[in-house]
Amino acid sequence: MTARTRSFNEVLLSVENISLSFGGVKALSDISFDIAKGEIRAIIGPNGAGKSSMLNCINGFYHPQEGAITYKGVRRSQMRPHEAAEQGIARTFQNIALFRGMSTLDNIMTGRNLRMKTGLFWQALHVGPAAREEIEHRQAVEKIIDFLEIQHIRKVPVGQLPYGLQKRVELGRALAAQPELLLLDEPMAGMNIEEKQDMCRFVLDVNDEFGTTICLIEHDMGVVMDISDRVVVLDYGKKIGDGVPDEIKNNQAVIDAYLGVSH
Amino acid sequence: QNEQFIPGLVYRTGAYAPNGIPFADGVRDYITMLNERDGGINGVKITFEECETGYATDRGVECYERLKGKGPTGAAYFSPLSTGITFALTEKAPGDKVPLITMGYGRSESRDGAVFEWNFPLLGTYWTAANVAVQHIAKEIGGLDKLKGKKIALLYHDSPYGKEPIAALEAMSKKYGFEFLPIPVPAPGSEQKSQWLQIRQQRPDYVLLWGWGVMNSAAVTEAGNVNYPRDKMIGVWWSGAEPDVVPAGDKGAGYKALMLQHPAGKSAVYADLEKYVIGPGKSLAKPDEIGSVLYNRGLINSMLGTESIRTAMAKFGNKPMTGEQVRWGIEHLDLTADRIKQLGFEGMIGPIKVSCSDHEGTRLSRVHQWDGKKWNVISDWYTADDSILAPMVKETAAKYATEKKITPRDCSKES
Amino acid sequence: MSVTTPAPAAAANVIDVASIEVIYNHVILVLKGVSLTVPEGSIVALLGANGAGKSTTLKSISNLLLAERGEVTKGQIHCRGERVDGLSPNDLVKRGVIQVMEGRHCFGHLTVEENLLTGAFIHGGKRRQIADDLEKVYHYFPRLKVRRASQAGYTSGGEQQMTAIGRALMSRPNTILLDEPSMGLAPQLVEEIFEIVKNLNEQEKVSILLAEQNTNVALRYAHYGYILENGRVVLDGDAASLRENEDVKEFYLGIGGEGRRSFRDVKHYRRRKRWL
Amino acid sequence: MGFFLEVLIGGLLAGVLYSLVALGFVLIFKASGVFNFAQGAMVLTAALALVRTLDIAQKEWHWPFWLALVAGFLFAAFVMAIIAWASERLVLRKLVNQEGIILFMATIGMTFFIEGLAQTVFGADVYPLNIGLPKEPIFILESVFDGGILVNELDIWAAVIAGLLVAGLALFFQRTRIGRALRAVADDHAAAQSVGIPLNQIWFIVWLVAGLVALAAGAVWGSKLGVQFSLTLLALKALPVLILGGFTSVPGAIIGGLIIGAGEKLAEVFLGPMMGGGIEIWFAYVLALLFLLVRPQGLFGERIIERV
Amino acid sequence: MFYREAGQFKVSYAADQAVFPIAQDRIAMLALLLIAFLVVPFVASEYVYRAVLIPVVILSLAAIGLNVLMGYCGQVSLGSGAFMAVGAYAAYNFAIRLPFLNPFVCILLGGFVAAGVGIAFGVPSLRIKGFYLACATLAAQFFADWAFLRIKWFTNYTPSGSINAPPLEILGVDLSSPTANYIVCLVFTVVLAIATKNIVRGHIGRQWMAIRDMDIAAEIIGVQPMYAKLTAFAVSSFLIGVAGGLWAFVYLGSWEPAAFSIDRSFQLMFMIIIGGLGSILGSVLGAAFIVLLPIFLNQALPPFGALFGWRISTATVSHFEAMIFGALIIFFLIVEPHGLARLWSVAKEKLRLWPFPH
Ligand SMILES: Nc1ncnc2c1ncn2[C@@H]1O[C@H](COP(=O)(O)OP(=O)(O)OP(=O)(O)O)[C@@H](O)[C@H]1O
Ligand SMILES: Nc1ncnc2c1ncn2[C@@H]1O[C@H](COP(=O)(O)OP(=O)(O)OP(=O)(O)O)[C@@H](O)[C@H]1O
Ligand SMILES: CC(C)C[C@H](N)C(=O)O
Ligand SMILES: [Mg+2]
Ligand SMILES: [Mg+2]
Repeated sequence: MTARTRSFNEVLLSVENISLSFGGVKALSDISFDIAKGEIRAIIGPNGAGKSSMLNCINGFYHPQEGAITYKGVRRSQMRPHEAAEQGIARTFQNIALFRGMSTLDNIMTGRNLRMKTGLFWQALHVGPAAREEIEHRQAVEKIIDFLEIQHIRKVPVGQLPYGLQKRVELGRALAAQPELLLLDEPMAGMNIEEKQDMCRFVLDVNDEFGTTICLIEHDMGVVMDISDRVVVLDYGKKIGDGVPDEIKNNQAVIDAYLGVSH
Repeated sequence: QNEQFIPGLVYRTGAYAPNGIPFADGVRDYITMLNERDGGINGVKITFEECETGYATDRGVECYERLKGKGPTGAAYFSPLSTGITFALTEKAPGDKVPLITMGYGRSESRDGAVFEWNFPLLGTYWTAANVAVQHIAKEIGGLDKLKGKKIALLYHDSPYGKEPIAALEAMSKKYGFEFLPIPVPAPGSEQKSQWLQIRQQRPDYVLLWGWGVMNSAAVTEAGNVNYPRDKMIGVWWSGAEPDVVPAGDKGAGYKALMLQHPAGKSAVYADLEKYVIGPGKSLAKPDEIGSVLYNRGLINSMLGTESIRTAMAKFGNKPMTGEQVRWGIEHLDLTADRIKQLGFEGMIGPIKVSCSDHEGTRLSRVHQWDGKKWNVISDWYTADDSILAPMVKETAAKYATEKKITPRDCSKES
Repeated sequence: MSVTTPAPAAAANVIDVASIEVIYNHVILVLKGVSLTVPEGSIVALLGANGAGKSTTLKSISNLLLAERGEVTKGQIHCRGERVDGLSPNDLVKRGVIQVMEGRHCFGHLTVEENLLTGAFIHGGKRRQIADDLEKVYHYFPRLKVRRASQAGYTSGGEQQMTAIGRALMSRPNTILLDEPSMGLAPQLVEEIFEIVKNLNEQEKVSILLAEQNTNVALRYAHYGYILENGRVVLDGDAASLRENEDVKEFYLGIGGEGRRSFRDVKHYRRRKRWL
Repeated sequence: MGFFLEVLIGGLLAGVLYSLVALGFVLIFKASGVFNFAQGAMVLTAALALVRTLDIAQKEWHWPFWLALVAGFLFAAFVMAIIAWASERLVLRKLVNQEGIILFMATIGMTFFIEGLAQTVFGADVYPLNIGLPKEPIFILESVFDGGILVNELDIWAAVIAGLLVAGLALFFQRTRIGRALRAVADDHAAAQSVGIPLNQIWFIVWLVAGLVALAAGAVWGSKLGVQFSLTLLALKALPVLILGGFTSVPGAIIGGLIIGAGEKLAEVFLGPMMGGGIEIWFAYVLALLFLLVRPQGLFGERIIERV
Repeated sequence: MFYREAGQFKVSYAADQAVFPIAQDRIAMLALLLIAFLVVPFVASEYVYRAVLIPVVILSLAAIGLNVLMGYCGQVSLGSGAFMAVGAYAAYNFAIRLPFLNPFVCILLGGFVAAGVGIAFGVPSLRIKGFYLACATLAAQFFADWAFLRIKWFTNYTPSGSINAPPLEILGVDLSSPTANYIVCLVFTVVLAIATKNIVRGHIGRQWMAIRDMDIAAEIIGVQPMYAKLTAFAVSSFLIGVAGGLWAFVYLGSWEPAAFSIDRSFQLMFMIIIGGLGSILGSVLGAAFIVLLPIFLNQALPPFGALFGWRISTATVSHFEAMIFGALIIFFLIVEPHGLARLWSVAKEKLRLWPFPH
């Protein structure tokens, strides 16, 4: 159970002194950390610690009251979520946010939306550029479908899929965007070991093969400690730990606040 | 098949049903009576079918399309029972060769038979009505010259129907120097609070009411609510029946309306109606409908239609008439006082003679007043002033003709 | 499927499911003859991969299937010897059988506390009892007490999960159908939840049917387990024996021959073990 | 100035009358997430049942007015109970957990059915309704303004009734166990079932209460306009009130009614003549729309939860 | 037994993405079109054309338009009557102000005007959602009702406010016969339906559906809500506008604003919900159902009543019609909340499994 030690030097994204509160609730207070290009970064913490809120800040859905986020060297203030997507940030959601009425294939195709450019006119004719574009992207998507082993549910409306498969489709949708930074919010919740193993494999492969930087929230410590390069620990809005898995495992504050027992 | 088909466009449901039902029953009962008593017209049995339009133009068109080809010779004529539907059908009737009898409604300029070959606004148009109403006001205040400086409001159903009199009223306001104030009421007209607040502020000397269905009773009620004197209100003949005042309760007393010649009550024809239709339970009408204003009007509508067919048969033979033949029949309809008496309609309508150049046939009207219980006739006959109306008709009809590329018939050549 | 005549339901079993078949939307056959029993006072775990039909089984017991256009077309369900597959969900709750649905399903516009109080709906006006129960739930989940006045729709995933479980406890059930209680909960909370379950089971004699992916924990606390695959029960036995079963070890507990393997080291996709 | 006040007061009172109809919508929406299009038809049916019983009891059975009145209200309430029972049993129960739009459509189906049935049974005529509410116009402040300010006594009574209903219902929703359960049902049918809330009973109760509110609205509006078909169209007048106040807020229905009523009447009377008249209906909607742009959930509606 | 895709392998993504991937479906659809274009004209009577075929064809187009907005993009609209009116009145104004234009060109131009107006009225949808939006769209409906009644310029100052369509012709060929009317409408509807189908299965269609299913998530994965919603409003209003033009020019010939009243908006909404939200085929089925049902009831009830010796007046027929209509709506929703189109596909699914039940 040793984490591999890799070294990263280029910072892809850095979060500086972010504070976010909702009415009286302080979801995040003065959080700073960075994500290096190519690493797998985990965020852990007890329920309600502000992990999901952190991801929401990164991709522009929440606007922190204080602090700033620098992504690819650009400091940015307020931005709309779709702008984040345009800059190469894709994500999955804790409460599955698939498009329930659409098939698996269409859901994943939607992930490639940003890369599809033909206008209404060609779309209406569905010949020439529109058809070519559609086929081209379909090929890319089929690769992802193969990769995630979900061929058999290609045409099934996702609303009918069991929970675990929905999570997988969601990952597929995020991958389809070929993001530089992939944010995963509890991708393995509701899966059994076997499925988690598969999921880990996918995550690692994405990271290795495409060099995608990954930021991951997960409550299964086995998973987190095994596959992540560095871990941030949040506790009710505050950062209580940041480091490689081995450090975290033995950090007393983290054990008290979150792990309960040492893993 | 020796059958003459007559369609009936009716509305027995919806916001206009209170007025639509008695009319439809009258139409139907007269025809039933002819069938029961005479076996139809000159031995040709009449088949009759209703179609519900709900006073909606598109459903009216649908009904027209559905029924126009029915029966061995197609529909004899249509009575659209709505000015809006009349407008739509005016475009279609010439192609299908079906005449439209729009008794007391429809396009006012369609009285010009040279251009509107297929339209017959028998007994009166809204321009006629507007003119008569102004004449009556003048009489009440002591002469046409007294109209100057007076203010007359028109509270109208916001549809082709309600707009129809505006042109005539504008013309008269110019001529007589009264101020004309049109106030639209959106369909169906059950809510008129703001309109009546406006009336209360503007204080017109008279309010003309061009409403239909629930709009009429609502108007009378609201007038009561703002204390507008009911006897300064004059309704068109479609706003002067029992359903228009009864729901207003005692607030309706004093309200006046034009008559399409006929009053409420029972004329001689009721004897046969009782005997052949109502007695044997063949009527759909409720007891209190019988003899009411709109029921009578329905009877007259059917009477004029069937008499036209009879006229046509006199020329073309006793067999089912085609639309074209019926059209000829209407255009040559000539009911003398004697004939009307014979038909049992004495006191209901006066003589009427239709011709190519005059598809209206007569321009007479009276005024009646609701006393809280019943309608009482309170005026003599007025004849519409053709010196105002005729040029308007001519001009508007000519405009329509050029627009539609119609070459008007030469009426002097028609026999 | 051959229709097996159901054994007369033993009264000692709280829940008795006899070869049920479930169809969604009139065409999708999901359960193909599942039978299981939950003896009075026991904890029974329902294990299986995604899509095996665990949630469907629970929903057919609690009769929540109808709301998803699913239908039990064959088989019978008994609760304490009484046939229940025609009852409405609230009848079952009145009989003390309550389900905690998968995916939280909190009432988003209600506050956390109001959510909890809806759980006590069947207890009507017993104010004292409800106040006590509320305290108990807050005692189990202190985090909820902190967030009691926030709209549930805006609480975190884990907080919602706690709310959903707490809400069910408020009805004072004698049987709980728990669908993936550990999902989205922090590790120490997972342990706590199961401690609570154990507690309820031992002290208040509550019977529990539990669908769970976290096989490890589930088999530690359960007395008996069923493994479901593709709409059929493929293996059942008491928890201890299941824990020792080689296949279960490998595929559900992640312990290969040589102990727990790192997630990073699972190198290639393996053909899965399938019992069918 | 006098006239302005008169229009304003008239508008406010008219608005309260719309609230009475809007209230029925709010109840059902708040309690089950169903946008009940049939509310207008229920108003009509209640009024028809009331007026017919009243007429028959007085004219044919020669009962005294007050007895007939009681009988009329009882019978109308009974009819509303039947409608509530039937909608639960035959419609809602079968559509548990469906999307809002589907339920909405189903209530449109119910509208047709109820309208057809009511007119078959009670006829399509206009029936004047007199339940003893005073109808005479009164003029206030005659000393201050020339001609005084016209208000209608009936409107004032209606406003009182509406106010009482709103107060009662608002308390009911916020304070009671049933109220809480109703809001839970509106959020998530399946979850509500799972915690033992008896959807069937809840729906019956809510529809019954909405039916009784419809009866109140029908009695007032029927006294005003006479009982006839176009009462169903009141639904369309109530919608802007509803969206402005928020679908889920009982007090919102009243405030919305006041704003819409005053706004549309003032607009019609003062702007209307310049624009050719007839602007009040769209003005009401545009007014509501403007408010929505600022608060998308209406003035008092529950915040729309936007989360991922 | 015969409805199987066994043996039909797709070797390219293009084939897999075809509108009807199963050969039997393809053939059936082709046959249907052939019948519609080549057989119907020889068998239909004038009555059938006017009362059934032409309205069904035109309203199908309008329903498809509304379905784009409501079924695909999830924006509930009760203002479709208004957009039909805009299409109709715009076409009319093009026709009278630019008399050299062919009426059908005017209808298309009317569609574009409707699209523009649609975009304008679509802007609030960026902020307002669900039933709030639905009610807000009524603002468009009532405003249009009012504007076309009141602003004289739109009706070329006709005193009654009722206006007439120009005669229909193309290159001097008169198209006023019912058969020609029908064919023209059919061409419009089929061509636009195919175009719409193409759009909804492409990336723009997916953006719409994404917005419909979960707008926040859609935005986060990079769908621009403004673009998606406004294109949906534009396309939808265009289709509805063209349908409005056809309705006015071809079906009514002469009309007033009431022809596009709120009742029409509701009628269109019934069509797509009964037919199936998010389905082109459903729009057509829905339109056929809603148009045919009243006609059918109207014809069938009196003879049916006669069987039992009741005399059914038109009033009763109308009331019964309303009741049965309402009951059937509810019935179909209960059987299949997702509409006739879904019912149809479930039936096909069963057919595929036949003779096995599952
Ligand atoms: N939009 C919001 N409005 C109000 N409060 C919010 C909102 N979003 C989050 N919160 C609150 O902020 C806190 C942090 O929430 P967040 O969802 O980030 O937790 P989390 O770390 O993801 O927890 P979990 O592991 O349970 O998912 C919670 O207490 C939550 O209730
Ligand atoms: N509403 C539905 N309509 C159609 N099919 C459904 C529906 N709900 C579930 N299914 C199907 O039923 C099967 C079993 O689903 P179920 O949710 O019971 O699985 P599960 O064992 O709970 O899985 P998970 O661990 O992922 O929750 C799946 O194949 C799923 O696709
Ligand atoms: C019965 C009617 C013809 C009157 C009607 N209001 C009209 O349109 O003229
Ligand atoms: Mg979270
Ligand atoms: Mg499950």
